[in-house]
Amino acid sequence: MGQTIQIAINGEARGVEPGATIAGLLATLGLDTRKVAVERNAEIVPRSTYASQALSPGDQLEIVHFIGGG
Amino acid sequence: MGQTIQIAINGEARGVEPGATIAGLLATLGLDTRKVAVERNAEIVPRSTYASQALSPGDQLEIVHFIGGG
Amino acid sequence: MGQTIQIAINGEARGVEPGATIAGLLATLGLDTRKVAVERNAEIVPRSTYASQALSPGDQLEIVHFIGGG
Amino acid sequence: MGQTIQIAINGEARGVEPGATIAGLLATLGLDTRKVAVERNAEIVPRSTYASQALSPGDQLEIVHFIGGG
Amino acid sequence: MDHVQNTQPDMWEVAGRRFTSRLIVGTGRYKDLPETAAAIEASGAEIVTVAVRRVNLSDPGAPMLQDYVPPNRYTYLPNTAGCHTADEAVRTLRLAREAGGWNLVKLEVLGPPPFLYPDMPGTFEAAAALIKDGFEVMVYCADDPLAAKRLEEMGCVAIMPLGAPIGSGLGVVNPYMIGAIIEHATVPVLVDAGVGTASDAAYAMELGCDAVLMNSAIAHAKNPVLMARAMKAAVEAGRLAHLAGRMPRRTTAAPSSPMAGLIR
Amino acid sequence: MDHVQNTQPDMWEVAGRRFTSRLIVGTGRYKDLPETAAAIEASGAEIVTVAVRRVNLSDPGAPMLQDYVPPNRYTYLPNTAGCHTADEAVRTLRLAREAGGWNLVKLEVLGPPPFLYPDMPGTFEAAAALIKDGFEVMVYCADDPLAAKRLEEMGCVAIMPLGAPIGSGLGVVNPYMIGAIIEHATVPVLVDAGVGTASDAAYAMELGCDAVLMNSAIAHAKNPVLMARAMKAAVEAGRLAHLAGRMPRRTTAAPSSPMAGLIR
Amino acid sequence: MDHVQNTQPDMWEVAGRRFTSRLIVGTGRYKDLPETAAAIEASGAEIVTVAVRRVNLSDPGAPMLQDYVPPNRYTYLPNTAGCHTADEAVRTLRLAREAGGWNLVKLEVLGPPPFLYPDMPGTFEAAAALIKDGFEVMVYCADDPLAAKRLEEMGCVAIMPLGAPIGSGLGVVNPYMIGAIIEHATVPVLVDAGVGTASDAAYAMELGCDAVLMNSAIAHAKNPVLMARAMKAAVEAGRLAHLAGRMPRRTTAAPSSPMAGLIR
Amino acid sequence: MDHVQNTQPDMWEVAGRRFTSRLIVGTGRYKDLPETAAAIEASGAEIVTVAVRRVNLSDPGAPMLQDYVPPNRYTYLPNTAGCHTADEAVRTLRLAREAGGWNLVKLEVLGPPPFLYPDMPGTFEAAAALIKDGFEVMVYCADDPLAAKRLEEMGCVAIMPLGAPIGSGLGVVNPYMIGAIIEHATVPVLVDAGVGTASDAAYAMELGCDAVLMNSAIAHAKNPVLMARAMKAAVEAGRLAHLAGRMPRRTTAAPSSPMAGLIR
Repeated sequence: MGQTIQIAINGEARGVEPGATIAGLLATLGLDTRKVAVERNAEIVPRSTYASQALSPGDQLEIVHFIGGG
Repeated sequence: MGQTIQIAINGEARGVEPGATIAGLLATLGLDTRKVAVERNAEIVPRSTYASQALSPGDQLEIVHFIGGG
Repeated sequence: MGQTIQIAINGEARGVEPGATIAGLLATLGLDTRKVAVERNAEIVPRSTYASQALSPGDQLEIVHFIGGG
Repeated sequence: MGQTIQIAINGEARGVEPGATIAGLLATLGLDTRKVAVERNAEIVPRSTYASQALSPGDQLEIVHFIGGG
Repeated sequence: MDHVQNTQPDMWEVAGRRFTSRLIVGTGRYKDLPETAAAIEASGAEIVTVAVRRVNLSDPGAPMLQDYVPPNRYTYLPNTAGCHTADEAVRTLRLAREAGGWNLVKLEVLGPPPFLYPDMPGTFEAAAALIKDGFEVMVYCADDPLAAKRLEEMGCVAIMPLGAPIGSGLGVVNPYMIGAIIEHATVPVLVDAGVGTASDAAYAMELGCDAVLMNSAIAHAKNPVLMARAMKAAVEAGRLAHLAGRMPRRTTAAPSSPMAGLIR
Repeated sequence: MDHVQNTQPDMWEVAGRRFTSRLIVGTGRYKDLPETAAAIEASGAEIVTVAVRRVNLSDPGAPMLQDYVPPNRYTYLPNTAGCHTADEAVRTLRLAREAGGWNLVKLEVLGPPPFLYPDMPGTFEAAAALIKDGFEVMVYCADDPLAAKRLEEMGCVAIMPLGAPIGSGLGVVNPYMIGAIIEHATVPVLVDAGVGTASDAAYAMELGCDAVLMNSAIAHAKNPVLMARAMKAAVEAGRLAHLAGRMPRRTTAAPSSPMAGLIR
Repeated sequence: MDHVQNTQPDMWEVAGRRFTSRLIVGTGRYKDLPETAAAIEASGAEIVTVAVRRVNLSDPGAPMLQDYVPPNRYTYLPNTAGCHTADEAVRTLRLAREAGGWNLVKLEVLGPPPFLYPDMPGTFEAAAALIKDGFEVMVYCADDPLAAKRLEEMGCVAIMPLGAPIGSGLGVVNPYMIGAIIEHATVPVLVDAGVGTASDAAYAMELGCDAVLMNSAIAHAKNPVLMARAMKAAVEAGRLAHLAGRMPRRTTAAPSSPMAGLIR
Repeated sequence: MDHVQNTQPDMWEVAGRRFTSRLIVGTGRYKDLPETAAAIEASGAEIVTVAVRRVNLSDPGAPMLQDYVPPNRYTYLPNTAGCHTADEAVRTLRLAREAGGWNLVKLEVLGPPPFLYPDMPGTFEAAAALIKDGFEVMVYCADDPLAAKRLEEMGCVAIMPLGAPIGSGLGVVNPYMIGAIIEHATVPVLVDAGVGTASDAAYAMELGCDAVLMNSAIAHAKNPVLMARAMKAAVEAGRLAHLAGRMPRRTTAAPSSPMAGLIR
C-alpha cells in the first residue's frame, strides 16, 4: 500500500519505502556498514545514527568506500 | 623669524620653513624634479602639483629615483 | 681495329684502346682532370703524368672526387 | 768463516751468509712464507723451491704481500 | 646517526606515529587486487594511500581493497586524488574519516590535465579547513620553499613536494628546491610523485627526505612485485647513504691503492 | 627474470665462479684494518680487490690484511693499481698468483695523475700477456665500446669500464657508452670507478651491469660502515629495478587514482 | 618562421610594444655606472630593469643611472626588488610610474633569503592591485604552470618564471615546467633569474621562451662587457635554433657522409 | 683576453693557418647542393669537411660539390668517413691530397655501426703513416685524455674528441674528459660529433674548445639554413662566455638590486 519516496544515491534516482532508514537502505543494498561512509545532503552521517535516520523525499546520498589509489 | 616645521624625508627628521612647498623643498635639496618621485603620507604627489602643495607639520615624505637594479 | 684491353675502373670492368693514357681515358669519360684524383693499382697517379701513363691490361683504377660529407 | 754476500731486497742492499737460501732468508726476516711471494732477478720463485734456492751475490729480490687496495 | 650505529632502528615519526619503513606506496593502477597485495607486501610499506570513491551499487559484493590490503595491518592514508577544489577535497576526507575512523590524510588539490600540478591556493584553503576540523594533514605541494614553510606553519604534519608530475617518472627534477624545503622544515618532508625507478628513490632519500611516496613507478613497472622489492631496497640505500655522508666529488682522480711499496 | 620470480637466487658468474653479491669492494683507504673488515662485512661483498706491495722489512710482524679479511672467506682479486706499464702489471700479477695461488685478477694499466685514465694500449698488451700466461683477467678500461669488445674477444673474463675517474665520485658520466658496452658484451660488465653514492650504484645496475666495483665511495664516506650497508642495498635495488623493467618516462602527468566514482 | 626566412625581422611584442632584442638585462651589481653603460650597450638590450630607491639626500648631485643609461634610448622596466609584501610592491611601482611616466613594470614579490623565492600569494595580490590601477605587469613567478596561467588570466602582460634562484647561476633547472608554461601561454614567457652562462640562455630560448631576463650572469662575470656580448649572441642562437627545429636525438650513430662510392 | 678587449680579432690557428670562424661544418646529408651551399654560407664556416668517393662514371656531368662550395673560398678538409681500417684511411687521404693539392686532413677511423666509435688503434696507426707522409692531421678520437695526448705527441695538429656518437645529437656527454683533454693540450682541441642544437655548441666552447665541428645538427634540422645561423651565433656566444669567465654557481640566491634605500 505505501508508495515509494524518491531519493538520489551516488547520483542515481532511487525509490525507497517510506520510513526506510539509512541502516535499512544499506542492508537492502547489501553494503557492509563498517566499510562505507554516507553523506546525506552534503552532511556526513555518523555511522552510529544510521538506524535512527529515516530517509526523506529528495535526499541526496553519497555512499563511498576505499579503493586503490595513489 | 618663523620657526621651522618638522617633517620626515626618507625616514629622516627635517625642519622646513612654514609654507614651504614640495617644489621649494626639492629645489632646496638640489634635486631635479624630472628625475624623482615624491610620496606624501603614503600618497603619490603628482609632479604637476609640487608647486602648489605646501608641507604640513608631521608630513612623511618619500623621495625616490631610479638606480641600477636587476 | 685493334682489340681493346681490359681494365677495371672503380670496380667495373672496362675495355680501352691499346695505348690509351690516363689523360685520354679521363677525356673519354668526360671528367675534368682538375677535379678528380686517380689511383692505379693502389698507387697515386700524379696529375702531371696523366698524359704519359699508358694503361696496361688488368690495371685497377680508382677515380675519385670530393662530395659532401661530414 | 765466510764474509757475507751482497744482495738487494725490495731495493735495499743487504748482506746475507754465503749459501743462505730464500727459505732461510724469509725465516731470518721473520716472514710467513704462506703470505708472501718472491721474485728473484725478475723471475717468480715458486714457493716449493724456497728451500733449495741459494742466494747469489747481486741477486735482486722482491718480496711482496697483499695489502688493502682498490 | 648514533642510534643507527648502535643498531637501534632508524625510525621516523609523523603526527605522533612512528614508522620503520620510509616508503609509502599507492594502491592504484595495479592489474588486480591480488597484484596490489603482493606488490605492497614486497614494498615493505607500512602506510598506503587509498582513494575514496562511490560504491558500485550494481555490484555491492565485488571484492574490496580492505580484503586484500587489511587496514589493521597497513595504515590507510586516504587521498583526495581527482579533487580539483578545496570543497571536494574536504568533503572527500570527511567521508574518509567516517569510513575509516582515522584522521591522518593526504591532501592533494590538483590542477587540470595534462600536468595535474598542485593547485596551491586551493591547497592552502583546503589545508586550513581540514586542520580546523581536526585532521592531520600530509600535504602534496609544489617544490616551492615558501609555500612549504607556510603549510608547515599552518599545521600540516608532513610536507610532500612533487619530484616531477604525477605518473611522469622523471625523477627529482629540482633537487635544489627539494633540498631547500628539507633544510628549513621541522616536520617530515617526503618526495611525492615523479619517482620512476630505484635510483630516483635513492636520490630523493640522499637529499635528506624522511620518506618517499610513489605509486606508478611500482604499478607501471613491467614486474610490479620485483620493482616493489627494488624500491624497498632503494629507499633504505638512500637513507643509509644520507646518514653515512657521501664522499666529496672531485673532477680528477685519487688513487684507492697506496703508492708506496710498488715493485721496481 | 623467471628465476627471480620463482625465487631462485639471482646469481652471476665470472670465470666459472658463481656469486650472489653484485658488489665488489676495494680494501684500500680505510682508517685501519678493523674498519676495513667492518666495512667489507657490511657491504656483503664476496670479492674484494687487493694490492700487491713490498713487505715492510723493518716491521715484518705488522698486522696483515689477511688477518682481518680472510682469503678463505672472501675471493681476493689482486689488482695492478700503481702500474703504469704492461710489464709492471704482468710482474705484479705473477707475484700475486704465487702469493695467493689464484689466477683471477683485476688488470688496470693506468695513465699518469691527475686522471689515472686507463692506458688502453698498455692494457691490451698486458691483457694479451696475462691471458697467454693462464690468468683470468677482469679488465679495467675506458668507456670505449670497441676496446671493450676487443678485450672480450682477446679472452678477458669481465669488462670493467670506468663510470668516472678513480676516486672522483662523479657517478656514471656516460650512460650511453656503458649501455653500449653492456648491450654488445657476452661476458660480465661491471662499472669500476666513479661511483660516489648509493644512487650512482643503483643507476649503474639499472643500466644492466652485472656488478659494480668501488672503493672510495665507501672508504671515504664519513661513516664507511653505514655507506657499505647503503651500497649493498643500492646494488640490490638497481639490479631488481633492472629486472623489473622501469615505467616509461613521460613529460606530462598520468593520474594514479581512478577518475570514476568521484563524489559530486 | 616564414617571416624569418624571408628575412623580415623576428620581433616579439609585449603590452603593444615591439622589440627586436630578446634579451632584457638588469642594471645592478656593476662596478660602476660606466661599466653598467658599456655592458648594457654590448648586450644589445632594448629593455633594462631598474630599481626604485630613496634619493641620497646627503649627496644629491651624485651621478645618476639616467645619465649613463638614457631612458630615451632604453625602455626602463622598474622592478620591485626588495619588496616582500604586495603593499610595498604597489607603492614602489606607483612611485616608479610617477618618476618615469610609464606603466610597464616588473613585479616581483620575494620571500626571505636565502632563496628569495617568488611569494606567490603576495604576487597574486600585488598583480591584482596593479592591473586594477592600470599598470602593465610583467610578473616574476615560480615555475608553476597553474600559477602562470592564473597570472595570465588576471591580465599580466608577460609571465616570467625563474630558471633558478636569483643570482644562483644554476641555469634552467626544470625545463619540463618552463616548457609546460610556454606551451599553454598566450602572452610572452621569459625565463627570469638563474641563467649563469651563455649556454643557459641559449637553452632557455630553445625551450621556446620569447625572451630572457638576466643581471648577475653579466654583472658578475669576470669581464661583464664580454659576457654581455656572449649573451646577446646566445639569445639569438637559442631563438634561431628554436625556429629552425633541432635534429632528433638518438642513442646510436648515424653517418654524415655517404656510404656509397667508397674505394676498395 | 687582451686581444679581445682591445678588439683585435679573436682568431685561432691550426697547422699554421689562421681562422676567425670557430665553426667547422660538414657538407653531407643536405637535401641538395644548393641547400648545402646556403647552409654553409649561413654558418660562416671557413673550413668544411668533404668526403672522397668514386666518380659516378655513368653520370660524369652531374653537378659537383666544388661548383656550389668553391674550394677557393672554403678550406676543404677531406675526411675518411666510411674508412674502418688505417689502410683505407691513408689511401683515401692520398687521393684527396692529389685531387685537392692540400695536406690538411681530418682522420677518422671508425668502428662498426651502430656506434661508429673511433677505432683508436687504427687511428694511431693511420695517424703515424699520414704524419710520416707529410700530412697535417686533425684527428677524430675518443674522449680519452691519454690517447689525446699521444696523438698530439705523434704530431697531430688538432685533437677532435667526440662529444657523443656521430649523428646522435646528444651533446657533450662527458664534459669532464673534454675538459681534461683541453687542459693538457698544446694544439687546438675541437669537439667533433654529438652536437645537437645551439646550446650544445655554446657549451662545448664554454669548456674551452678552440672550435666545434658538426654536420647533422645543421643538415638534419627542420630548417638547416636557420640552424646554421644559430650555430654561428652559438659558437661565438660560447667562445665569448669562455673568455668572459662565468659567474660562480651557488645553490642559494643573491639579490641583484641593492637592499639599501628601500621605502618604508
